[in-house]
Amino acid sequence: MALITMRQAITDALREEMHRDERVFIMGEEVGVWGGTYAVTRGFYDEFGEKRVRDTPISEMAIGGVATGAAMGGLRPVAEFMTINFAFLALDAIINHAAKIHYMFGEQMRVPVVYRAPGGGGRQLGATHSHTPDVIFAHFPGLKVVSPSTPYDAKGLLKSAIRTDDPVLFIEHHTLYQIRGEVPTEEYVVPIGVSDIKRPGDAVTLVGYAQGLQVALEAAKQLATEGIEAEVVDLRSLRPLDMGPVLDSFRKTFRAVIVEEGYRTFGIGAEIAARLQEEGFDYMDAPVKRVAQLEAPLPYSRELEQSALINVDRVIAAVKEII
Amino acid sequence: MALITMRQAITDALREEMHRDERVFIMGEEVGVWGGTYAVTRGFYDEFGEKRVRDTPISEMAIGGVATGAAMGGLRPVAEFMTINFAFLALDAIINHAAKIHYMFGEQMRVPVVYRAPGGGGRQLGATHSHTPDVIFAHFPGLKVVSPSTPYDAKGLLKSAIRTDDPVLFIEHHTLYQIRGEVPTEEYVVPIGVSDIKRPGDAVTLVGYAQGLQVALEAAKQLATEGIEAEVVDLRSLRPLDMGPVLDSFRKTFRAVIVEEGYRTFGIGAEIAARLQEEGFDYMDAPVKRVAQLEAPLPYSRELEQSALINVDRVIAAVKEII
Amino acid sequence: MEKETLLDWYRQMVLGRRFEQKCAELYQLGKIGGFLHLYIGQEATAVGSIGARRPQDHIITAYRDHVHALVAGAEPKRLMAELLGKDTGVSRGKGGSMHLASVEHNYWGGYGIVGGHIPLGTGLALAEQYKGTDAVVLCYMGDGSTNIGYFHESLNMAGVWDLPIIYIVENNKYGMGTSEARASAGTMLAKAAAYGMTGRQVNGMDVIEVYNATREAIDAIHAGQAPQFLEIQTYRYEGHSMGDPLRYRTKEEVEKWRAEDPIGILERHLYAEKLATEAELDKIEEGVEEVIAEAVEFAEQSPFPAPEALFEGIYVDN
Amino acid sequence: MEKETLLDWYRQMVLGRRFEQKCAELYQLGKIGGFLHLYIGQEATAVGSIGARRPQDHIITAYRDHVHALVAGAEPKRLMAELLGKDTGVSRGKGGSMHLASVEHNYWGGYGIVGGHIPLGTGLALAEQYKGTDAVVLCYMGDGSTNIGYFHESLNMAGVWDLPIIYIVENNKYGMGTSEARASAGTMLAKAAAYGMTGRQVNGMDVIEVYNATREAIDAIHAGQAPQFLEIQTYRYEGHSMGDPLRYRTKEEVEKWRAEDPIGILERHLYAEKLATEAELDKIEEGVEEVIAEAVEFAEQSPFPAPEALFEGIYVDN
Ligand SMILES: Cc1ncc(C[n+]2csc(CCOP(=O)(O)OP(=O)(O)O)c2C)c(N)n1
Ligand SMILES: Cc1ncc(C[n+]2csc(CCOP(=O)(O)OP(=O)(O)O)c2C)c(N)n1
Ligand SMILES: [Mg+2]
Ligand SMILES: [Mg+2]
Repeated sequence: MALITMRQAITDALREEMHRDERVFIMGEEVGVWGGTYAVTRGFYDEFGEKRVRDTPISEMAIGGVATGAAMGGLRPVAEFMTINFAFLALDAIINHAAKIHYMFGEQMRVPVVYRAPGGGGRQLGATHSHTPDVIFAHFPGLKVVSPSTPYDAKGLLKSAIRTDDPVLFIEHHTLYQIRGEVPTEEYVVPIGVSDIKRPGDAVTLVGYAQGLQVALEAAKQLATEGIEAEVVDLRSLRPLDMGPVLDSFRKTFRAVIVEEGYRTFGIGAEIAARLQEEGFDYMDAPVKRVAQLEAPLPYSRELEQSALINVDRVIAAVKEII
Repeated sequence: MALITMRQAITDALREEMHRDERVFIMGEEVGVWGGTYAVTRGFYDEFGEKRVRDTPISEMAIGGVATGAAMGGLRPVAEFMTINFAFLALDAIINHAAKIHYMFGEQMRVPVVYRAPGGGGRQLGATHSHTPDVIFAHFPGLKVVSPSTPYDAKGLLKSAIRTDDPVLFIEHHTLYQIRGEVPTEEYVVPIGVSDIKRPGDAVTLVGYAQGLQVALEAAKQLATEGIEAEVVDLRSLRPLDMGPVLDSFRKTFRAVIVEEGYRTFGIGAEIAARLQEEGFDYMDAPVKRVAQLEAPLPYSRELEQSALINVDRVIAAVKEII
Repeated sequence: MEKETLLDWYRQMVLGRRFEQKCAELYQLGKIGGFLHLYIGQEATAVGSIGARRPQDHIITAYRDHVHALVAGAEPKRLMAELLGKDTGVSRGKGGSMHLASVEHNYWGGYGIVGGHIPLGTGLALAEQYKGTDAVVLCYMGDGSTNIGYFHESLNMAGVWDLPIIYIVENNKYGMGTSEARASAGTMLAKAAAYGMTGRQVNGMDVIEVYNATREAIDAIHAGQAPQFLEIQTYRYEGHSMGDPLRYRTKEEVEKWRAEDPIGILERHLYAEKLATEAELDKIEEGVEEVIAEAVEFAEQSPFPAPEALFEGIYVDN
Repeated sequence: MEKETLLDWYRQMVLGRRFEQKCAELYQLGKIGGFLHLYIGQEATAVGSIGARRPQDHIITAYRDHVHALVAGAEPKRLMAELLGKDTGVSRGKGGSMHLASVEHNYWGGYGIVGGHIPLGTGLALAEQYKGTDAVVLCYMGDGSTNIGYFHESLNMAGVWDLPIIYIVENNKYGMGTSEARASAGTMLAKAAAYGMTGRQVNGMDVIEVYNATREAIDAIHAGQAPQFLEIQTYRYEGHSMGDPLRYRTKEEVEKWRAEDPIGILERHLYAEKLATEAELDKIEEGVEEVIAEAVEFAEQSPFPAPEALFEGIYVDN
C-alpha cells in the first residue's frame, strides 16, 4: 500500500496500462508537451513519444469521433476532454456513435474507447466551465459512465475502463485530484458497475459518488459524533447502475439521502429516489432526500458560487429532517 | 373552433407570429424551398421570402449559435433542427450559450430564441435517429423546454415560446403531427410552465407529456371501461416543471404512473417520482410507477423497435399493479 | 483496362442500380421502412473507387450506402435481409438501410448522422498508421456534409497527423433540397486546401476516370502525400429519400445528367472498343436479376430477430 | 494619422498593459480567481481594430477579453469589479475574467468555450443585415480556435449569406501549448478561402497597420464584399493563463517578439515623427496609473453580490 493522490493514481493506471498493452494510447488537448492541464500525463510525452501521446487541435468533435474510429480499428484510445464541459461538443460522437456502433451494426464492431473528462464546480470558472453533467451521459444505454471518489477506485476503475471492450466515459472530479488514499502497490482492478459501501452504518443511508461521496463521508463522520451512524454507499458507476447495495442498505436503515454535485432536477438522485420507492417501498420510513446543486448557472463570484454547491451542512440538515 | 392537425396548429402559430412581429424569422435545414421535412413550413418561402425563411447549410452548431446571436441582436429567431437527434451537435450552443448568456453577463443580454425540434421513436429510423432525449436538455437551468401533446397546446405554447424573452426548446413528437384537435379560431396563448389536467379522475394519477400523454389518455379511456377513472396530467413543459397539479392529483388518488417515451433510467419520470415521494410522502399508498422506453438503442426492425416503446398495455399493467 | 475488369465494373454498376430499384419497390410495398436513400446515378463512384482499393483498405460512408456495400463484397442477400429488418441481415436487422456494414470486407458501414462517420474513418486511418500497415481508408461523403463541423475537424486532424485516408466527396450537387451554391461559400477544392490537401476533381460518370483517380490517390499516400482528397462530380437521379417533393430542381437538369449515365457511358465504351457484345451484356443483366431475385427470396424467408435480440449487443462485457 | 489619435492609441495600449499587470498581481493575492488570460503583447490588435470601428459596430471575442472591453469603452472600474467578483462588475460578478461584456458599448463579451462565440458574432451580423443597418461585427478569435467546428460552420454560413462581419484571427502562434504548425494543417488564409473570403495578413505589432486593415475591411463590406477575414500576426508574452508551465516555447522566441513590442514601436514612431515628447508620454503613463488605481479602489470597496443574486437573471420571464 502507498498513500497517493487521486491524480497520481490515475497517472499510474495510465502508465501501467500503456506498458501492458501497446494498443493503448492517449490523445487530447495539451496531453503531450504541456503534460496535461491537470498534470495527469506529465512526463508521458517524453516517456512514450508522440505516437502514443498525441496532442490534438482544439477539436472536440474529432477527439470524440477519431478516438471511436481508432477503437473500431483495433486500438485502445484513452481520449481526454480537457474538461467535461467541452465534451458537450462531442455528445453526438459519444452517444450517437461510440455508444451505438456495437449494437447498431449487429455486433460487427467493438469500440473500446475511454473518454477521460475532469468536471465539477467550485473553482470560480463560471457557468460554462463548471458543469457536473454526468447524468446526461448516463442516460443512454451503450455507454458506461464511471466516476470514482477515491484514489483506490480511480486506479482500479480506470484499468477496467481501458480493458473493457465497451466505450467508457471516465469522469474525474477536479477538486478530488489532491485527495490522498491507500493504493496497493501490486496490480488490481475494480470492476465497473459495482457499488461499494464506503462506511457502514444503520441509521440512514447516504448515497453518492465522486465529490458527492466525499461530502457524504464527511457528513457521516460528523453525524457519528452525535451518535448517528450513517451508511455511505458509493455508486462508482452511473451506468451500469448497481442498486443492490443501495437497496440492501435502505432495507436496513429505512431512510436515505442522496448527495450529488450536479443539479437536482432530472439529476442522479432522482433516479435513485425513484428506484428506492419502487423497489424499497415497504421499507420507506421517510421520504428519500436529495442534496444537490442549487438550480442556477454557476456564477464566478466565490461566495455566490459556493452557496450553490453541496456541503456537509446541507447533508446533515437533510439527514436530520428524516430521522 | 376548428378541428386541425398538430402540424397545422404549429404552422398556424408560426405564420401568425411572423405576421404579428417582423423580427420573427425561421432558419434551418430545408425549411425554405423544400417546405420543411415535416412540411410544417410549406409555402412559407414563397409567402415570406428568403430573408425570413432561411435555408441553412447542414451546420447544427451554427444553427444553434447563429440563432442565439441573432436573438442577442434583437431578432426573434425560430430555428429548426430537422430532428432533435441532430440537436446533440448543438448542445453546447444551446446549453452553454443560449441558456447562460442572460445570467452570465449580469442580464445585459436577452436571448429570445426558439429551437423547434421534432423527436421520438417508432418510425424505424434506427438508433441514431429515434431519440427522445428531452430530459437532457431539461436538466439545465436557463433553458425552457416545452413539448405539447395536443394541437391546442402546440399552437398556444409555440406562441408563448416565440414571445418570451428566454430561450426555448420546443419539442414536437413526430408521431403526433397527424393527430387532430379543436383549436380556437381567435387568438390565444398557452403559458409556459403550467401543467394541465387532460382528463379528470380519482383512482390513479397518470402523468405524461407529448406522445406519452396520448398513450396515457388512451390507457385512461380503456381503464374507464373497467370502472377505473384515471386522472391524466399533462406536464406540457419540462422546465419550468409545474408539479402543482401533479401533486394535487396525487393527494387525491394516492397513486401514480408516469408515462414517457424516453428511457427510464435518469428520465423524466425519475424526477416526478422523486418529487412525489418527497412532497407527497404521506399520500403514497403504493410505489409510483414508471412506464418508459426499454433500455436499448432503438433497432430498425419494426417489431423489435415497437417492443421497446411504450404502449397502452404497459400503462394499464402498471396501473393494475398499484390499485 | 482489361476487358474482364470493365465487364465486372459493368456488372457491379448494373447490380447496384437494380438493387436500388428493387429497394424502391419493396419500400412501396411497405417491406422496407424508415428512410431509404437510393444511389441511382452515382454508381460509377462506388464501383470505380472501390475497384481501386486493395483488400486491406477500408471503406466508410454515409447513409446512401447500399452500393458501396455491394461493391465492397457484402452478400446481396444479407444486405436485402437487413433492409427487410431480418435477423440474417448484415446488422441483424438493427441497422436498416442507413447502417449497413460488412466488417469482414473492411466495409465499416453507412452512418445516418451527416458527417458523423468522417472522424470514424479518420480514426480507422489513425489505427492503420499506428499499426504501421500500408492500408488506407476511403471515406465517402456528400457535398452537403462538407459544411458540418465534423468535416473540418477531421480533415484538419488527418492533415496534422498525415493520416492514410482519402476523403471522397460525392458531389451530387444537392444536400437534400439545398444546392451546392446555396450551402457552400467556397469550392470543395478550396475546402481541401484549408487542410493542406491539393485535391482533385473527377468526372464521376466515368468509372474509369474514378478508378484512375483513386489509384493515384492511394499511390500518393504511399509516396508520403497523406491525406488525399477527391471531389467526384456526380448526380442522383431519384429524390433524396423516398417521398422527396423534388421542388428544388428541374426535370431538364435531371435529363441532362441522365444523358451522361455512367452505365450508358461504359456500355458505349465497351461497344466502341469492341470489348463486349450485346449478348454478353444481356447475360450480365440476367445474372444480376438472378442475384437480386435470390436476395429478395432469402430476405423474405428469413426470420425477424427474436424478441431477446433487443437486449443483445448493447455491451460486449455485461 | 493625427497626433491625437496616435497618442490616444498609445494611452489605450498602455492602459491595457497596466491593467493586465495589475490583474496578475491581484491574482497572486487571491483577489481574482478562476482562469485569467492576459493580453500582454497583443495590445495593438484590439486598439488598432476597435479604433477603426464606428460606434454602431459590434465587438465579440473569446476569454482573453479585458483589453477589448477597455478599448470598446467599458469603465475600467466596472471591469476590475467584475474580476473581483463584485456586484458592481459589468456582469454583476457572475461572469468573471472570461465573461466581461458591456452591451451599452456594443461589446458583446468574452466567451470561455473556444469558438462558441463565433456563431454568436455571426448571428449579430445577421441581425444587422436583417434590420438593414450598416453596422458590422468585429469577431475576434485565436489561431487555435480556427480548428473547431464552430469556426467552419460559422464562416461558411456568413459566406453563404454575405453577412457583415470581419473575422479577426489573433494569431499569437499558440493555442495553449500547441503551436500553429502542430494544430493547423493549412494556413489561416487558406481557411478563409474555403469560405470564399480573400483574407489578409496584418502585422499585429503595428497599431497603425491594424487600424488601416480594419478600416479597409469595413469599407469592403460596405462595398458589397462581405464577409471579411483578417489574420493578425501577434504574440502573447505571458503564459496562456496563470500557472502555465511554459514548456512549449523558448525564452529566445519570447525575447524576439518582445523586441517588436507594439507599445515600443508606436513610441519610437511618435519620437521619430516628433509627435510626442518623453514628458507627454510620461504624463499619459501617469494618467493610466491613476485610472487603474481608481479602478482597483472602486472594485475593492464594492460589495459582493447578495445571496439572492444567485437566482436572479436565470430567466427574463419567470
Ligand atoms: C447532423 C445531421 N443533420 C441533418 C441530417 C438530415 N439529412 C440527412 S441527409 C441530408 C443531406 C446530406 O447531403 P449530402 O451530404 O450532399 O449527401 P447526399 O444525400 O447528397 O448523398 C440531411 C440534411 C442528418 N442526417 N444529420
Ligand atoms: C471547446 C473548448 N475546448 C478547449 C478549451 C480549453 N482552452 C481554453 S483556451 C484554449 C486555447 C485557445 O487558443 P487560441 O484560440 O489560439 O487563443 P489564445 O489563447 O492563443 O488567445 C484551450 C484549448 C475551451 N475553453 N473550450
Ligand atoms: Mg449531395
Ligand atoms: Mg493563440
